Order: sequence, then structure tokens, then C-alpha cells
Amino acid sequence: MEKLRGRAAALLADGSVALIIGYEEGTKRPRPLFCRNSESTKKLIFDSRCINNLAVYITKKELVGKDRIAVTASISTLRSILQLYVENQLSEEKLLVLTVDLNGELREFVTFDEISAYVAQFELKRGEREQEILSKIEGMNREERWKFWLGEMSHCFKCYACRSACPLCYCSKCVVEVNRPQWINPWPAPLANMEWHINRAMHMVGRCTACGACGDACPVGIPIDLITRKMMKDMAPEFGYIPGQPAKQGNALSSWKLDDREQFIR
Amino acid sequence: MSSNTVFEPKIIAFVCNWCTYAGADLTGTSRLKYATNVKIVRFPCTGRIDFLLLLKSFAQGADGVIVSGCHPNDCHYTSGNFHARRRWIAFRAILDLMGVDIRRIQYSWVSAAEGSKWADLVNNTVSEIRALGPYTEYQQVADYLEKGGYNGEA
Amino acid sequence: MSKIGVFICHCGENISATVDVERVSKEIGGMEGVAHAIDYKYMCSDPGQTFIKEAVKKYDLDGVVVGACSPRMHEPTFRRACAESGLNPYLCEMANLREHCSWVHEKSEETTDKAIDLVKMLVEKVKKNKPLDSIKVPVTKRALVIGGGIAGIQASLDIANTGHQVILIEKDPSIGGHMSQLSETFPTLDCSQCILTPRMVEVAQHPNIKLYTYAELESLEGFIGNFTAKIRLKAKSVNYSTCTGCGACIQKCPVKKIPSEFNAGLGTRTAIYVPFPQAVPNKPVIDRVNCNYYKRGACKICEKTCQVGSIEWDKEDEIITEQVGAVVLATGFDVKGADFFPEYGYGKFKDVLTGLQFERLASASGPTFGEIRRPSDGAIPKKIVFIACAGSRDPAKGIPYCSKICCMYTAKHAMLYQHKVHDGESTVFYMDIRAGGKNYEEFVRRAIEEDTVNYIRGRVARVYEKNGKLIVKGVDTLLGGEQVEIEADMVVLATAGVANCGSEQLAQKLHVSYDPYHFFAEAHPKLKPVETNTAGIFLAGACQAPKDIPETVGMASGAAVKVAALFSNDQLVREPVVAVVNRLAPPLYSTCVGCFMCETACPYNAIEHEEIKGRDGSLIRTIARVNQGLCQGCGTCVAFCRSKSIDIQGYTNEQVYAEVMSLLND
Amino acid sequence: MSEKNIYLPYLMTIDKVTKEAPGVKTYRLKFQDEAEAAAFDFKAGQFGEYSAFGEGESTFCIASSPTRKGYIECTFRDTGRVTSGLASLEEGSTMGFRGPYGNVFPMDEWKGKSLVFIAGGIALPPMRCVIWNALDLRENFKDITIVYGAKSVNDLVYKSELKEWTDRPDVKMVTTVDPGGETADWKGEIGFVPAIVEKVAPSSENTIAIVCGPPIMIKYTFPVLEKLGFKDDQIYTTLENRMKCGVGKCGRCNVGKLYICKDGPVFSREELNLIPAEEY
Amino acid sequence: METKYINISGLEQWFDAISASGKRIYAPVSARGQVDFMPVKHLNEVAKEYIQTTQSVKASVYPKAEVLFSYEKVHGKVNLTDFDPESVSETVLWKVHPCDAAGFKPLSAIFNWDTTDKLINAHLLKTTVVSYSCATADESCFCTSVNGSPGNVSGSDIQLTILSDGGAIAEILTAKGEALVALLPGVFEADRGDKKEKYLVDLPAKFSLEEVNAKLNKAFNSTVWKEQSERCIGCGACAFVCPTCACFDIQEDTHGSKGRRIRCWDACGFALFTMHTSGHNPREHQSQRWRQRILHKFSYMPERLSVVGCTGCGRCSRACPVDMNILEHITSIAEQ
Repeated sequence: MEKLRGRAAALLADGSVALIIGYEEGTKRPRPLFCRNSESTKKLIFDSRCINNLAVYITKKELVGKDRIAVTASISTLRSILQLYVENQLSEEKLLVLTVDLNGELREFVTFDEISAYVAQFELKRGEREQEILSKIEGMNREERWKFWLGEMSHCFKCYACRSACPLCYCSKCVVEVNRPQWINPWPAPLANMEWHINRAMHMVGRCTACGACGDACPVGIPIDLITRKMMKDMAPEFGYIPGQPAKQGNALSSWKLDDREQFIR
Repeated sequence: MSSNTVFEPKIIAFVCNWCTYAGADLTGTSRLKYATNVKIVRFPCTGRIDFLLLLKSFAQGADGVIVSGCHPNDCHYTSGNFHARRRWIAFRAILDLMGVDIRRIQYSWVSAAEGSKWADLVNNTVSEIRALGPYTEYQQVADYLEKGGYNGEA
Repeated sequence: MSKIGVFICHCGENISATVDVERVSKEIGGMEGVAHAIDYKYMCSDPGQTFIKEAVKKYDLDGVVVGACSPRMHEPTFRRACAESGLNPYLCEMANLREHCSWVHEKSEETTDKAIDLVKMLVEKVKKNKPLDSIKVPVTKRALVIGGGIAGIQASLDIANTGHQVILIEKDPSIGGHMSQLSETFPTLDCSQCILTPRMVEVAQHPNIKLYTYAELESLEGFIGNFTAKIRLKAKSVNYSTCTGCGACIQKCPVKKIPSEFNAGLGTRTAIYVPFPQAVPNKPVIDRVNCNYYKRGACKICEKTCQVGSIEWDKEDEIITEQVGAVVLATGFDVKGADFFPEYGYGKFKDVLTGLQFERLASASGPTFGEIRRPSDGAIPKKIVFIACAGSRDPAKGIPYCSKICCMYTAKHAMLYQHKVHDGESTVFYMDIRAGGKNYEEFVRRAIEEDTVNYIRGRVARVYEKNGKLIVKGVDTLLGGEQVEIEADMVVLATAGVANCGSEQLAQKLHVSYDPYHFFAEAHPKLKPVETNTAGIFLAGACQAPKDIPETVGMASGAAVKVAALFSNDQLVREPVVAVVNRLAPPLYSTCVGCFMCETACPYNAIEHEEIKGRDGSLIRTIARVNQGLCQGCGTCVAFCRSKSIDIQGYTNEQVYAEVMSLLND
Repeated sequence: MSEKNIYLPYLMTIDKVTKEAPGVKTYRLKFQDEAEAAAFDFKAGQFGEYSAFGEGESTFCIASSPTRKGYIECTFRDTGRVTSGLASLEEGSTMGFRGPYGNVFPMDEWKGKSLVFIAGGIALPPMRCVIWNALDLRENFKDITIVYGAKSVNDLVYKSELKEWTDRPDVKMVTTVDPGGETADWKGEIGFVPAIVEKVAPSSENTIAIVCGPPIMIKYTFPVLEKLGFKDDQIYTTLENRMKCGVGKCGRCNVGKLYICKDGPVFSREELNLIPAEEY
Repeated sequence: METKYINISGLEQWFDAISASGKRIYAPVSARGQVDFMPVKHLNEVAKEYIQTTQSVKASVYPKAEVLFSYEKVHGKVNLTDFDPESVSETVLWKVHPCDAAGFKPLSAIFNWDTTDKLINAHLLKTTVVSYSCATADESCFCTSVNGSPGNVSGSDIQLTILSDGGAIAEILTAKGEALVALLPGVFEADRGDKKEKYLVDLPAKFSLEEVNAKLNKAFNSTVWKEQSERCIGCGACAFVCPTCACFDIQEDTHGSKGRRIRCWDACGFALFTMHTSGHNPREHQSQRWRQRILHKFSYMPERLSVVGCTGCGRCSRACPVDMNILEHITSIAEQ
């Protein structure tokens, strides 16, 4: 921790970066912290309780400005950073990535290739809650699944916390705000909510890095992260990509294979 | 609709201009007959067909949907149908996870030369959807607002 | 702004027989935004079009929907009519009431209801249409002709003679194609080579034609007027700039037993070879598969023989890039050969031949110098049986179509045989005789009547060998299905003409479509027989379907004229059905966030990066931009774009959405 | 009588459609219900919510003068879902209207003064209401000057009225287009509105300036007026924030403690100084 | 205004009587790992051990999405169908916390400060609020700092204070409350003189509203907004769980010639909330939107509507994915 704070303070002091996005203690659990001077780096912490995906801030222009910034990144955040890089949202010159590895050592990444190599050592983990709900859903028949999700969707009030917390939802105008035509009904109602979440899942196919930020953010406890995670679980082997290790030549839906499955096509 | 008449499903077909639309033209020039339930919307390519259109179709009262384009390798634009195929694989998986009745979406490859295949596709799809009945499960919730909804009342 | 005019066509009775067209026009007339709706017997006729033109002016229409036949048929017609009356042509849409409604449904209320729905759908679409301007792109006035058979030769010469550059590529070492293999040609029996070789020489010497033999198309990128062709020049292993074509190397080559392609396997050739004496260019290539040096690392006799040192052992395939504005596909056809007719014993019995092999036997330049001799023992066959429709018109063989040339060349073969073997006896098994062509029927008659060829109408079930004779077993359907058995010395199969192997891959490289038999597909079976669906790529000859020489030459000239017409413009006007990335006033600029997944999805590399810069020149954002020349309008990017920042003109999100909604709301 | 639903629009018939400029149209609207028509009244500066049934509502000012009874007019540009829905309507079509909303220009206080109208682009409609109101009560005012500019000649709206005003001896009409926007036969000024105002230099004595236009135009016009001696209480403008309800509830047009829809849209510069400039 | 006592079984009987009367009852229910207001039929369905429901009870009178009116186009004419107040059912909100009940006043003020809002008034008219005073609180609660208290009766028709025997002090506060009691008056006994205060949680005030107000009046251009809002990700969770947030959008639901105009929740924290068609956005930055949220509740509303726009329920702090803690932020402003 002290190493992290020290390094952060030094980076700010010598002007290598203008801002360090990290974590501090919050009222319930650690929360994002924005250090613009050495003094504030004393509040920096980094441990397993730090679950906010900080990659969400890196694409916010008004926050990061034009200067180089640093971010303390969890594995999830690292994966998101890689995906953002592939989607042309980040540049190596403007970003320094810090993390603390399993041995408690401070690691610094200057290039995305370094991040990619580092991330490759880690497997995607699945939480107990996730597994529990997933097996519950997998045990249902179609009608039951429909009822289950419709029930969940009836709680959604379209606060878009899922969208706001997701590092990959960086569009300046989301499809739900497009009204010519009005693709997705903007009011909260079960079907309109269902449309939104199906749409979100489609947009995440091959992009989602399973950080779980959307599910964590949902104030009404809808396990929305399961939709994208389940898709990832099923689609990654099918389309031949490695979750969290994006390929530069496009993502699952902007590429194809000659022998993609098509037995459902008559 | 009185109770003793047969349920006539509303089905929309999203087809590409070069293969299936032309195939359906051939069905016409060959004077093959099929059910009137299906109405064709023309797209340049299956790659152009937005999954949201399929969702909106059901929300607005469609009982079934046909999506059809060129056979693999035959796409006028080389790879639009391959992109589409991927999109449908993912879309079907999501719909199925959410419990949407994916039997109501019939995907097909119908080439410009397959006039009779188009007629068969339409007739089969109509009878299959007719057997499934109206998609009220989906359409009912489209009007949910009227009930002055509140938490948990789906 | 909706004042839509709706025009319902009866199409004679094609539509009105099953659709109550009056009800359609009446109900549509009551639709919101419809200012005028009528029905008329022939909308596409002159008076019909005049109705539209007058209504556009009278009612100040801002959109037109014609309910008639398929838009694939008459959309250009009606759009032109609108344009002539001052309405932007892209404000005109067609509802397909014939192919998609009246022809596929019985007369009923439902059929009329569907017709109304279809028209409504297009009315709702046209309300969202925007005036579009055609796209203008420059034209590179050079043509690429693929295939050096008579089709490619004719097309090349015709284009070259209009003053434009032509690049002709041929995969074999010589141009000439199948026509150079033929003996005499029907119905005049003039010598094929005699009429072809002057053309071949002309190609080689034409200042506007650049000939690449032993070359194949590697890739084709770009779009009409602006193609970039990558051509693979296969290593010939002979330096053509120094080779004199003396032929000494061929004489000395120790590998002599390679079946000659030119002689359809009936003769042999060497490993370093010129396919035939009249080849153009008349210089050898080394067949590396069979050459001793390439196989075993030793020999090099040819090198020693060559006085000018033209052998290049280490020469590799070379890829060259050529810019062209149009492409003519003239890759020809192939005939079905071995293994396709086990019941006829082809490949098993030496004296069962294909038609093409018989051509070589009959040809003065062939392996027997024009004498009809059995491959098995060199004897002159006294009895010969020709089997027409060997494979063709046989759905069980997967070739339901007629190969078109077989009836004629079979008659020719029988006739040639009779001329050469005066005491010979020839029999033709046929299904029907198709002799539709100038002097064709007379030709067949002559074979039957003057040359006493025995024509038996019926299928041959089997050919087998018995005591050194070939027994042809069939039925004579004219004699009430009587079993016929003929002892023959030779059997000639008029095998089906099929697409060249590799045509499928070539089609994919070129982005042209092909039919179920892998022949390239024309854009319209009647009105656009030489165009493909890919603008700027044209078809000539038997790569589109089997055809005879005059038809091939005619089509090649047709394609040449299309190319010349294209080249007569400095600019090309294209349909504006292309994708567009939205642009907004600052500070938004666009809703595109520059993820460039569209770039990876686009099959045409049409997505470019556009840098948005502030007044001070600093980079604000990078967004996607569509190169309108490269975009072909497939719309894959549109369905892919998460923020809906890219849309395709003519099929915009608003348009297709309105169509779908109109079908579901009532 | 039960409580009135403030979101329920009046049904109006489009009586007349005028194409003003590319994408810009003026609709003359008449009440379908005579009782509603009789009870309706408004003052210069007020606005309303216009419905295209099937698309939604959009906010524009009432562009006609309250002195012209029996109808209201609105002018809008086809830019979004609602305006394009409205634009697709024809004479005789039904649309909805809620209003009048907002405060008014204090025409009564201006009696006996000179008026200078300064407008740019599509911002002439709110001004047109005041101009006609003043012209219809011409005797109440001294000099009337109008400076109006648009990007190009084609973009000028109310072309026939511009001519009418030009031809009137009791109005000083100055039209201008941005450099490059002129046509060969253009007889008006060429230049941006603030520069033209400076050139025309209306006297600030006993004069009210009413400014309406895009934010950038207002920003550069205020200093010019200041230079000409206009005090803050002599300058008026009307704001066009994004609105949905029009009745001070939905929260969109809340600027500082004010609701533009209730406390505005008309503000004197004096009042504007009291609200945070960055938020409108 | 009358205070009575009701014992534990009386409470159950009374609840059953309300249920039997056909009124809808919404009460906190524990499900899916959360406690939220849901329709209930029996008292035993009502959640017991919890501090606060995730969402406020606001949606019962101000639905997430509601039809303002509907219309049908017939031959170029339009027929309107007004919102019908009769379509609103009689509703009892049960076990509402005082901070939630207190939200009805600011909510009503927003909707009725100038012109009146027919829809919300129809809901309010048909709604009877039975609140429970608070015996527990957590670190996010601060009602006492914003003119409220664990036993505050503002907005309640009846307030129950649960006693150690399971019975309750019933303060019958309004005519609507009386009518509800009248459904089964027999179970109500005379006030036993229990001291309500004894059963309320002790929650000292964290800041002075006056002080905050005074500071905010001068804070518009302060850097505090930017500092506090840096981690805000701009979602609407805080607004949507809030008992007083009322920003809304008006939308159109079209099915061919028929359609409905819908009012649905919106939030001033959304980036596009104030965006003009031209692209100009008066509240372009998150810091401006955060300032709007705080000033609206703690400055503009008190000034314009004479009511504080915050009831101290703490829901926004609990719901925030990035721990934007309103109490922490307001306290820090007060201390500046």
C-alpha cells in the first residue's frame, strides 16, 4: 500500500501524470478516488474490497482532460482497459496503469501488450451467487424463464446505473436515447425494460469482460450481469474468443467464421 | 375474431434483396401459391437486419417472424449473411435465456433460384406459428402500463 | 411533408384477377398523407407513366408509391418517370403486388387485404424517404478480361478496338480455350482453328491489349470504375523475353508421357511444353508437377539445350497489381468427364470417349491427325454410338438443365465420322433434338438424311464390354419402348457442359453471385444477360451457361459494348444507396464514438477514420466516415452500430421501422 | 367540474401552411372547439407545447400577434422526431396545442418608447409576435427598427413580411446575411448581426432593444448595445431552454431557482444577471 | 386527531378488514434480497427486520410511467381520452416510514405549486398512509437534520408506534385515517398513555438546515461541486429511489392510429436531460448536474415552494454504486 501511495505521489509530483484514479475508504466499502496532488495520495488504498471498475472513468473526457493519467486497476479493470483499447478509446501515451499483484508487488504497465500478457495469467472467476442463479435459470423451462425475467424486469426503473457503471457503455448517445425511430421504449415497464436489457446484452456480446459492475450497480438488485456473463460463457467457445483478451481484428459480432453454427437456419 | 375461426398469425418476413426477395419473385413468376399471412420487408442484405426490428415486431403484435437471405458464400455483399448468422446465434441465445419463444423466429436461406423453397418456407412457418397460437405472452405485457404497475406486478 | 400519390397497376389482369385493385386504391386513398390514389390497367405503359407525371405536378406530390410488379422489374422505370416530372426519383417506391401477392395467392378478401397492407407499408416508408442525389465516381478506362477463350478474345478485341486498354489474363499457357480444341464447327463445318488462330494472333499483337498467360486473378478490390486487381503470374520457368520459341527444349525433354490437356488426354506432351503448335504465345512453360528437376532435383536437359539461356529454375509466382474500371468474366465451361458415367463405362473402357475427345480424334491437328481411330487398338471403328444428354437433363445426375450444344455437336460428330469412315455405321441415342439456331435444323436433317446417321430416340441404360465389343443397351421410345442393343466399336458421350472448376471461388473473389450449378449469375435473365449483380463486372460466354460459339461471340461483343459504354463517361453515376455516418453541429459533431467496429465488419473497406479538429487545429475526436465510392450499401455496419450513428440511404432506420410498424398496426 | 388535466392539449386544425425556408414552416392553427377558442387569450412572448400525435410534443413560441384574433401561428424547423412529425402534417390536419405558457413582453410599459428588434436565424418567430403587436398598435411607439440576419438568403424566414416591413415608411428594416450567404441580386447587408447593429447604431434614448437569436449572437450583441448606451433594463430577450411540461414541474428548464417556462421565457438583461449564465 | 391503542391481534384483524374492504395495500415485503413496497393481503407478509426499503413509496402516487391521456386518429380528426381519476384504486400504504410519508408534501408541492396536477392529486386523494414510527436507523439516516424525526407524522393519516408487547400506539391524524379505523373500530382501544418517544430511535441531527441553506446561497460557483461529483457516474439511481425527486419526461407510445402520451421518471443527473436539440447543453458537466440536485433540494425548493426537498431517508446514499453519500456531502458543505 505504501509503495502504491509513494509511487502515486511521485508520479504526480514529477508531472508524469496529472491525475491518478484509485480507491479510498468509503462509507460502506472502498470507493473511487481522484488524486490530483501528492497530498491526496495518502488516502489511496488497493485491496480485494475495491470492486468499482475504474475503467469507466478513463473515457470521460471532462474528467481526464488531455493530460496523461494513471489508474490503479483490478484484474477486471485491466480487462476493460484492453477492450477499450481495441475499440479505439484509449491510447498508450495517455495512460499509465498500476496494479498490485498477488504477491503484493506494485506493477506498472506502459503498453497494452504488457497488460494483455499479465491478464492472461488470470482465469475468469465465477461467484457463488452467480452460479446459484445461473443454475436456477438453467433448470427452468422457457415459460418459467420468461416469468422469472419479467418479474425481475418489473423492478427496473431505468436509472441506467448498469449503463453508467459499465466501462464499455461509453456512447455519447445511447440507443435508448435515439428517438428516430424510438427503438426502445424509454419508460420503465417490464417489456420496455426487457427490450433495454436484451439490447444491452446484444451490444455486449464479445465485448463484456465480466467485471460485474452492472450487476453491482443495480440498485434494485436485478442480476443483469448474468445475462452478459452467460452469453460470454456460451458464445466465447462458439465464436472462438477468449473473454477479457480482445482481438484487434474486431469482436465477436463484427467478425465471422465460415463454419459458424447454422443448424437453426432452415 | 369469433371463436370458431382459425387463428391467422401475423408474420413479417425480413429478407435480403438479392436472394430471398428475388426468390420470392420467382415464386410469383412460377405461380406457386402460399398463405397470405406473411408480408415481406425488403432489405439490401441480411447483414442490414437489426435485431431490434425483430423485438419491435413482437412488441407490436407479430406472432412470428421470418428472416431470410442468401446461402453462405452467395451473399451479394460477400459476407453480410455471415455477419447476420453470427448476430442471430447470439440473439437467439439471449432471447432463449430471457425466455422469449424463439420458435417464433424462423431463419432461412432462400436463394434467387429457390422459388418453391420460399413457398414451402412460408406455408410451413404459417402452420407452425398457427399451431403455437398468438404470442399473447409477449403482447400482453406490452400494455402493462394500463394496470398502473408497481413493483413485482408483472 | 406528406402528399403521397399512389398508383395501383392492374398489370393487365395479372394483378386485378386476384386483387380487388379498386378497393386497394380506394382504401389507400383514405390513408393519412395520401393525396391521390388511382388504379390503371398498365402503369408502366406510356399513358400510365403520364398519369404519374401529371399527378406529381397537379397534386404537388412529395412521394410516389406504385403498386405493381416487383421493384426488381420496374423500379427504374417509375423512378425515371418521377424524375422527369421533377420529383426526386428516390421519393418513389414500389409495392410488389404481383410477384408477392396476386401471383402467389388465390382471389380472396385476404389477398386484397394483403395488397393493401403492402401498399400501406410502402406509403409509410416513402413518408420517411429523403431526396437523394446520385453519387459520381471517376472511371479508370481499362478493362480486365478473365479467360482467353473465344469469349475473352472477342471481348478483348472489341474493347481494344474502341481505343481502350485491355488486360487479358489466361490461366493456361496459351489463349484459345476450348474452341482451339475443336475440329470443325457446326453448322458450316469450317475449321475451328482456321477461324480462331488469326484472332489469337491479333490479340497478341494488338497495341491496346496486354496479355498475361499462365496467370490467375488473385483478388479484386474496389468498385465499378475503380477496381484494383491483383494478378498472380504463375512461374513459367522460362524467360519469355529471351525465349525464341525454337522448341528445341521440348524435343529434348525426357518426360514425354504426360497426358495432353489439349488433346483431352488422348495424346501426350512433355514437361516443358507448348500446349499446341498454334499456341499464343508460342513459347513453352515448365509443368513443375511433372518436371524431373522439380520432382527429383536433377535433369536440367532443357537448360542445356537452350541456346539463349531462357530457363529460370528459381522463378517464383509474381503478383502484379493493375487498376481497371471494368471486368469481363469469360472463364468458359468444362465438360463432365471421368467417374461421372460408371454405367457407360467411361474411364473403364478406353473406347468410350467424351465429345471433346472425339473432337480431338477428328481434328487434323489431333493425336491421330484427323483419322478416327480407337484409343485402345488404333483400329478404325466400324460401328459407333453417340449418346446425347450424357448427364444433361438428368436431375438424378444433378444436372437438370440442357447443355444446349450437344445435339448439334453430336450431329456434327456423326457426320464427320460418316465423312471419314465411309462404310461406318453411326447411331445417335437422343432424348429430343434441339436444333434451334440458324441453319441448325437443316444441319441435323442432313446428318440423318444425307449421311444416314441412325437416330434412336431413347435413353441408354448401360454400356458394357463383351467379346471386345461395346454393347450399348437402351430403349427406343418411338418403337414403344422396345429394347435396343447395339454392338459398337466406339461410344461417344455428349457429356454435360458444366461450370469451370473453381468458378465458385472466383465468384467469391469478385463478389458476383452464381447459380446452383456454379455458373455465374446474370443480373437479369432477360434484360441484363451480360451484367452481373456487381456493377462493373460483366459476363461473356459459357461461364454464364453452356452456349455455342456464335452465341458466345455475340455475348462477348455485348459485354464489350457494356464496357465501352461505361468507359464513354469520365464519371460514373451510382445509386446513392450507401451508408452515411451522422454529422451534427458542434459541440456534438456526431453521435459516433469511434469504436470502429464497423470498420472490421465492412466487407468493402469502406470505413475511413475522420479526424474532427477544433479551430486551433487540435484533434477533438476521431469518428467513422464512409467512402461512398467503396460502399456497396449492404448495411451490415448499420445493424452493427450500437449508437445508431450510421445509417444507409434508401433503407434508413426510420424507413424500415415505419414499414414494420405499418404492417403491425391496424 | 372536475380538475383540468394540464397535459391534455387543445385540438387545433392547421388552417394554413407557409414554407418559409428549407425545413422551416409556419402553421396557422385554429381551435376545433369554439368555446375553447373564445376563452383563449395570450400575450406577446408566450409559448406553447405543440403536439404531433404519434410523435410527441415540442416547445415553440406563439409567432403570431395577440392583436390578430381567431388563430395562432407557430414557426418551426424540422430537426427532430416531433418537428418532423409536425412537418409531415398538411392543411386540414389536426395537431395539439397546450398554452399559453410563460411570461410576456411588457408592451404596456414600453408605450411611448422606440423599439429595436434584433434577431438572428430561426429566432425571428418569437420576435415576429412582438413586431406585429407593436405595428398593429403603431401609434403607441416611436421609432421601430428591425435588424434581422440569417446564414444565407435562403435561410431568411417570413420573406414576404420582411418585404412588407421594408416597404413600410414607419419601420426601419435592416436585413443581413452572413458573408458568403448572399445571392447575386441580394440588396441587403452582408455581415454578422452584432456588426450590423453597430453599423446601424440605433439611439438608446428612450429605447427598448429586444434581442433574440442563437447564444453566440446574443453574446456578441449585448456588448454592442452596451456601447450604444443601452442599460440592462432596456434590453430584453427570450430564452429557449429545453422543456417538456411547460408548467414548471418536469425540471428541465430549471435554471438557478427559476423555471424558464414559468418565470420566463422573457427576461430583461437586468433579470438575466441574477441567474447563472452558464445554465441557460 | 386522536390517539388509541391497538393490540397485536387487533392489528392483524384490522389489517384483514382493510384487505377485505377491497382497497389495495402496499407494504414492505422482503424478496429477492431486498425490501420493497409490494401488494400484500396479510399482515404476516409484511417485512419486519430492515432499516429501509430500497425504493421510496413515491411510485404509489407518482408511477414510474403513467398515461397522461390517450388518443385515436380517425380520418384526420383526433379523439382524446382524458386521464380518468376514477381509474385509480383506493390504496393503503402500510408501514411507511416517517421520512417516506414526509415526502408527500414536497412531492405535492412540486406538482401543485402553480397549476395543479390532476394525476398525482387523484392518487393522493385515494391513498391512505399508515406509517410506522422508527425504532431503528442506520448511518445513512438523517431525518432529524432536515426537519423530520423518527416519529414525524407529516404525510401520515395514521401513525403506529409499535410497543414492546407487539401492540401499537395509533395516532389517527386525518379524516382518511379515521375512515380506515372505521373499517374495524372495535379493535382500537383507548390510549394507554404509552410514551411514544420511548420507542423511537435516537438520531441526533448531523447538520443545521439553516446553516446549509446559508452556505448554499453563496455556493453556486464553489469548487465543491466538482470535487464532490468527480466519482459520480451520472446514473439516476439516487433520483429514482428518492421520495421527493420528481423530474419527469413526456413520451409517446404509438400503435398506428392509436397512441398514449406517457409521463415517466427522469433524472436531472442524466447528461442528456437538459440537452437542446442544437446540441447546446446548459448542464454539460456532471458537476453542474450534481449542483442542481443539491441546490434544488436544499435551496431552490425551500425558497420557491417553502419545503425542503429532502426527508433524510438516506436511500440515495445506499443506492449509489459509487458511494455518493448525501449526508457526508451536505455535512461537508455545512462545515465549510
